[in-house]
Amino acid sequence: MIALYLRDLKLAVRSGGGALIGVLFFMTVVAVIPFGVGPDLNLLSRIGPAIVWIGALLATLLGLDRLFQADRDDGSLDILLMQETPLVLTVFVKCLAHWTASGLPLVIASPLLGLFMNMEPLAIGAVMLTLLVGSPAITFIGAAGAAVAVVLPRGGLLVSILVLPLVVPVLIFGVSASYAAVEDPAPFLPPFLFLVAITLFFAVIGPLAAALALRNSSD
Amino acid sequence: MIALYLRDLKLAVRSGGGALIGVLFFMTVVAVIPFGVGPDLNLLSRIGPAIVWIGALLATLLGLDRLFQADRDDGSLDILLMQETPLVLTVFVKCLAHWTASGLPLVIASPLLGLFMNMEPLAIGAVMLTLLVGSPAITFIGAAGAAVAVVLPRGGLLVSILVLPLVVPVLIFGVSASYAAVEDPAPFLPPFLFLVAITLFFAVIGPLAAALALRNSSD
Amino acid sequence: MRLLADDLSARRGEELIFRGISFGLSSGDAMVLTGPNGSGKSTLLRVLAGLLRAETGTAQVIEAEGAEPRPVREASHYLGHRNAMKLELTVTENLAFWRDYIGNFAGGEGIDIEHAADLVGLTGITHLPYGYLSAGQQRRFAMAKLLVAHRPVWILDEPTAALDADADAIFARLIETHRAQGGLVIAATHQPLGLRDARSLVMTGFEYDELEARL
Amino acid sequence: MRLLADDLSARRGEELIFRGISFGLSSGDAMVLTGPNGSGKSTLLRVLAGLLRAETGTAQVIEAEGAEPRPVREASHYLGHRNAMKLELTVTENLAFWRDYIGNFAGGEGIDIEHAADLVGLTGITHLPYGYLSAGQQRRFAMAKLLVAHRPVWILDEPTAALDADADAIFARLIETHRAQGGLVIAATHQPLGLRDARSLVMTGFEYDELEARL
Amino acid sequence: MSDTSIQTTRLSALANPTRFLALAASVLPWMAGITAILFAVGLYFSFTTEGDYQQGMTVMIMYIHVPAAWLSMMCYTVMAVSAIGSLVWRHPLADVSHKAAAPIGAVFTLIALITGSLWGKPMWGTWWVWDARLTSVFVLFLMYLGLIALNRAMDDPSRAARVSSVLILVGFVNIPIIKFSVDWWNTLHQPASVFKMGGSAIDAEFLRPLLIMAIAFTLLFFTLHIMAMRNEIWRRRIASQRRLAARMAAKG
Amino acid sequence: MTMDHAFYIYTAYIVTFVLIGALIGWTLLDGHFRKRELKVLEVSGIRRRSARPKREGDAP
Ligand code: HEM
Ligand SMILES: Nc1ncnc2c1ncn2[C@@H]1O[C@H](COP(=O)(O)OP(=O)(O)OP(=O)(O)O)[C@@H](O)[C@H]1O
Ligand SMILES: Nc1ncnc2c1ncn2[C@@H]1O[C@H](COP(=O)(O)OP(=O)(O)OP(=O)(O)O)[C@@H](O)[C@H]1O
Ligand SMILES: [Mg+2]
Ligand SMILES: [Mg+2]
Repeated sequence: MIALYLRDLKLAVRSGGGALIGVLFFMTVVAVIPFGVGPDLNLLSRIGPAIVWIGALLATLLGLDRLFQADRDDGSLDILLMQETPLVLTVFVKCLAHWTASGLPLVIASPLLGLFMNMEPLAIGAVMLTLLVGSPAITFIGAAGAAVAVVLPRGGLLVSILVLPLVVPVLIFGVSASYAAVEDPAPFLPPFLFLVAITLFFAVIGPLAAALALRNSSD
Repeated sequence: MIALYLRDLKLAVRSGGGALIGVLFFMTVVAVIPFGVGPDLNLLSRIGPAIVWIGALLATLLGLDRLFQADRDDGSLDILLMQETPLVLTVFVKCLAHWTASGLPLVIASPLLGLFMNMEPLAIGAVMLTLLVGSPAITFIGAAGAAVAVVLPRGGLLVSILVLPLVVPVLIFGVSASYAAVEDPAPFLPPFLFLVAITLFFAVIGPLAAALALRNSSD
Repeated sequence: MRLLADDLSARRGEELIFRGISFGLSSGDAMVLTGPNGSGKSTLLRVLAGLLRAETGTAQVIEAEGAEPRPVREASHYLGHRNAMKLELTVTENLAFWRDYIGNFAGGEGIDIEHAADLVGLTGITHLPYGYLSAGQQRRFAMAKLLVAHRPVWILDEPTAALDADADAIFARLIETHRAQGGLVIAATHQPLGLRDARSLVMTGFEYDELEARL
Repeated sequence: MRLLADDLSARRGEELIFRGISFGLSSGDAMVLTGPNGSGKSTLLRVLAGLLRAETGTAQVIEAEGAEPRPVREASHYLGHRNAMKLELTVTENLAFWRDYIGNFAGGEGIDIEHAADLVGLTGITHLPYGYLSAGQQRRFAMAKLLVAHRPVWILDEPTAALDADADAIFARLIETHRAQGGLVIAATHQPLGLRDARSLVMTGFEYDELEARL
Repeated sequence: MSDTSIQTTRLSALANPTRFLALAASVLPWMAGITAILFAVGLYFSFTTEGDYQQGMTVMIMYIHVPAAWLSMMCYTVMAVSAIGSLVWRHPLADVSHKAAAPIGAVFTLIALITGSLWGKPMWGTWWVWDARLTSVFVLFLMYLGLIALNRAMDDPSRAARVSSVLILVGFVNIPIIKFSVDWWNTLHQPASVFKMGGSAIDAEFLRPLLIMAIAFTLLFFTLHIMAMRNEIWRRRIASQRRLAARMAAKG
Repeated sequence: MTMDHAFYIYTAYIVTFVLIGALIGWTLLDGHFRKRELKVLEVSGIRRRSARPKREGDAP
């Protein structure tokens, strides 16, 4: 399993450039919004957490659709499917590797973007924390979509469509927890704990669904 | 050439699901935004053009990296490279097909999304016009990146460094032209003409660079 | 160890490809599948490897007299048309990954990567990225993958495509060694593999007017 | 028509794979490349097809006495390890695309798609998506691609991998017909192709002590 | 013992596609007839019932909005059950069932969305707000479309069925969200009032046409669903017979 | 009670009518064409094995 994790990481670094394209896209998104909102710093800092979250969400989608497809194309998937180790576990490890390669860099880059958006330190911290906790959920849901996309030769967009509706709760709780950290009356903990719960939930459901789809789509 | 155009279109439709998918994707992205920034209609209409442009950028990027790679993997690229027809033309046609399949539907769907984002009719028109003019530029730049990605097995990094920074100006002029159409003091025409110029420039440079990269591919 | 296939049939798309195939193999046996293009050889191998669900029937291995039957896939190496190696990683990285990921099946040990490279006749180039090798070299290293992790059953789909005469001989030797150590081999092929007293199963393809779709 | 290769040499990565290969072929000739795995057969074919840049030397065709020499690639079909067909499109769509895109070379006509399917022995399944075919069926249709658009030079890299005996014979017949009509064939192979008086070029691989890196 | 075996044979008899076709042929005219009658009665009641003192005649929209909204969720539930059928028992009829239901569900959802906004304009003063109920219904609509697109993008029907089954099941989380969104998040939308602990909160005056329309919509759904399933079965038979014809021709 | 919001009500009913009408129409048409194709196949002698008339000499 560790072997699989390391291999996927190595592949992501060596061939995908995954991390960087994600971060760059993320930055592009965040850089463009101020053009829309205008130079109103107050407003910017208000919508900051939302924008950072949306950017992270969209950046994760890039490249997610190839999670299993690359393995299918060169025949590796066949062998992964044959093993005695539960397929769910294999999928889970692949998700972890993908998250490490493309989700984690976003989390690390987010404080920088928070500065761009003129957010307070507390808000930046909150966004980073919620992203750290919430972004794996996006990968896990995405894995289910990617498993479906294996049967489609170019599933890219379709995957995102199938995935995005499910991601909505993650976004809602992530953003509201970030706001709650800054605004006084609202407590931070409830939405944050909800976010944790969602991530744990999808950490189970996502790989399960992906494994089911993979088993059912091999040919 | 028409055969190539039709084939690429067919492939996009057959395997990705086609225009419907692009529009659906766009709609999901837009539907996700209000969850982040909240249902404030005023704010929505203000960031509307930026969101629509970002959605278009993302939709174009998803799948663009495979523009030549899919052809390389099944050996078609070899045959495309061997022909007497200038390679630049082939690349250009492939870009056009990609744009028709994934850019054009977005342009056509953008008014609908404008409505969702509570934008004024004038702003909607402006976004549609700028998208129509500007989105091909994204495809052309992306083509150069995709070609580099094919040539260098580890070109991932280079691609992201290459493509996104070049895309940023397109995005900025597109968005600012859309705003200029609505807000009074700023004139619409200068950024718009700039956008046209950028697109024309990349329509030449992008395929040229891509063809050059493909010819020098060494295996 | 015995491998029992019982009344296997399979569909591709909506069509039945073969029906009622049963056989039993025991340690040291080899079976060669032959038949014209499109007759269902690859399909049968994928059913055995658990990659396609059989329409009817089962395929199981029994490790020892009285042991619980297990699905064939858990005891097998599958070498299909594609090599299951990453072009971006070096040969060593690829092989090390499969060795660690697949692991050994009870009752055997995989061999060292360098040693396996020796055995397929390609010493000294394991540090190259897999994508830098010729078609035949790639295929040879895909064979080396069978050696680094032990699995008693080898399921091979046209293993010698792209191999030169030299490699054909090497390959036949590998199979014989594997059989001598109690392994089982099932291979689909169009060329003679040069195996001693292998059983053979000739696929003829289904009679088309017997086709019945599921609905 | 003549094909002239003059003093060809090529590198892969930093290493010289072969050096100083020259030959000339004229209408109706066939040349078979043989040699062990990794000896440079595919490399030579890719150099001829213009897909790899030659380190030194040129490869050209001369259509008629006194005509301007042209690069080989413009007069050639190249059939590599991969079939250059899209799994998502039907066989007809694939073939029609290549017919229209490649077009005919001066002095010949491609044949009808259905007719080509007949010739490779697979009538009646051209409406299926290419991805639904078995390995051998896919390879046969890749051969049909050579027929639907006319090119005088065929460059074939292990054309008969995955083909059954029946298809081998069909294929040999196709090549002979092509030669009889004045075509030229260059093929790399590990198996006998069954061609009448074909010339042969044995690649030996570069002597390792002759290897020179380019610094 | 003998009882259960009889039952299983009956169940499997129903699940046989050919029997299903025969059954459909005999049931469909009746269902269509009853549906038409119920619609006539329901429409009569809804046009003759007096308006609400608060909402005016706009309650009339309720008689189509609410049944359509219910049906949009029920259709998805039917699909989810069929999805389990295709994953667990791999039954071809289950495959056909959820494939055929998706477009119908999409239409009902679209009706709920449109009538809802047409009701929202006079009541809330806006066509659309991004609140939880409305957005989750919109998401449901997108999921229907996504499933339709997925089914169209794959041409091996049984594989397509199994893969979309997985997605249908994953997407099922949306249904409770739609149902309870009004309770979990405070929104503009009405909370459930027809089916509620301790009796309905709606006047019997409005309840009658609403319930009749709801039954009519439900019957309409099943009628259309059975018809669409029948069409789909025919479509697959035609496809396989065409393939067979081609192969026989190829063999000479 | 006045028909204060007649526009919205009628639009709602009309839209519903049109959408459901289209759905019904499409389903009926689809069935119609499928049935016709089945007929054509039947005429050309291609049937499901189960629907094929038993020939003499066929195993029971
Ligand atoms: C586009 C906007 C709308 C959508 C998507 C929508 C969606 C729904 C859904 C899904 C239900 C079924 C809920 C359940 O069974 O618990 C429902 C029920 C209902 N809706 Fe709407 N609705 C919309 C607008 C409106 C408006 C504007 C009104 C009236 C002011 C309204 C009044 C009702 C009522 C009274 C019910 C019945 C609640 C019950 O008794 O369970 N809706 N709607
Ligand atoms: N993409 C590449 N990059 C670098 N080196 C390569 C590449 N492809 C092949 N080589 C090297 O070039 C040499 C010749 O390879 P080539 O593919 O021409 O051999 P071949 O004669 O076709 O062998 P085979 O019979 O196995 O197909 C090999 O030693 C191989 O390692
Ligand atoms: N993915 C697929 N979907 C649908 N049908 C398929 C698929 N793959 C193969 N088939 C069909 O199944 C039949 C058997 O194919 P299979 O690959 O098992 O043949 P094979 O005996 O391995 O042939 P070959 O010698 O050419 O490799 C063929 O008629 C083919 O058209
Ligand atoms: Mg095969
Ligand atoms: Mg070679």
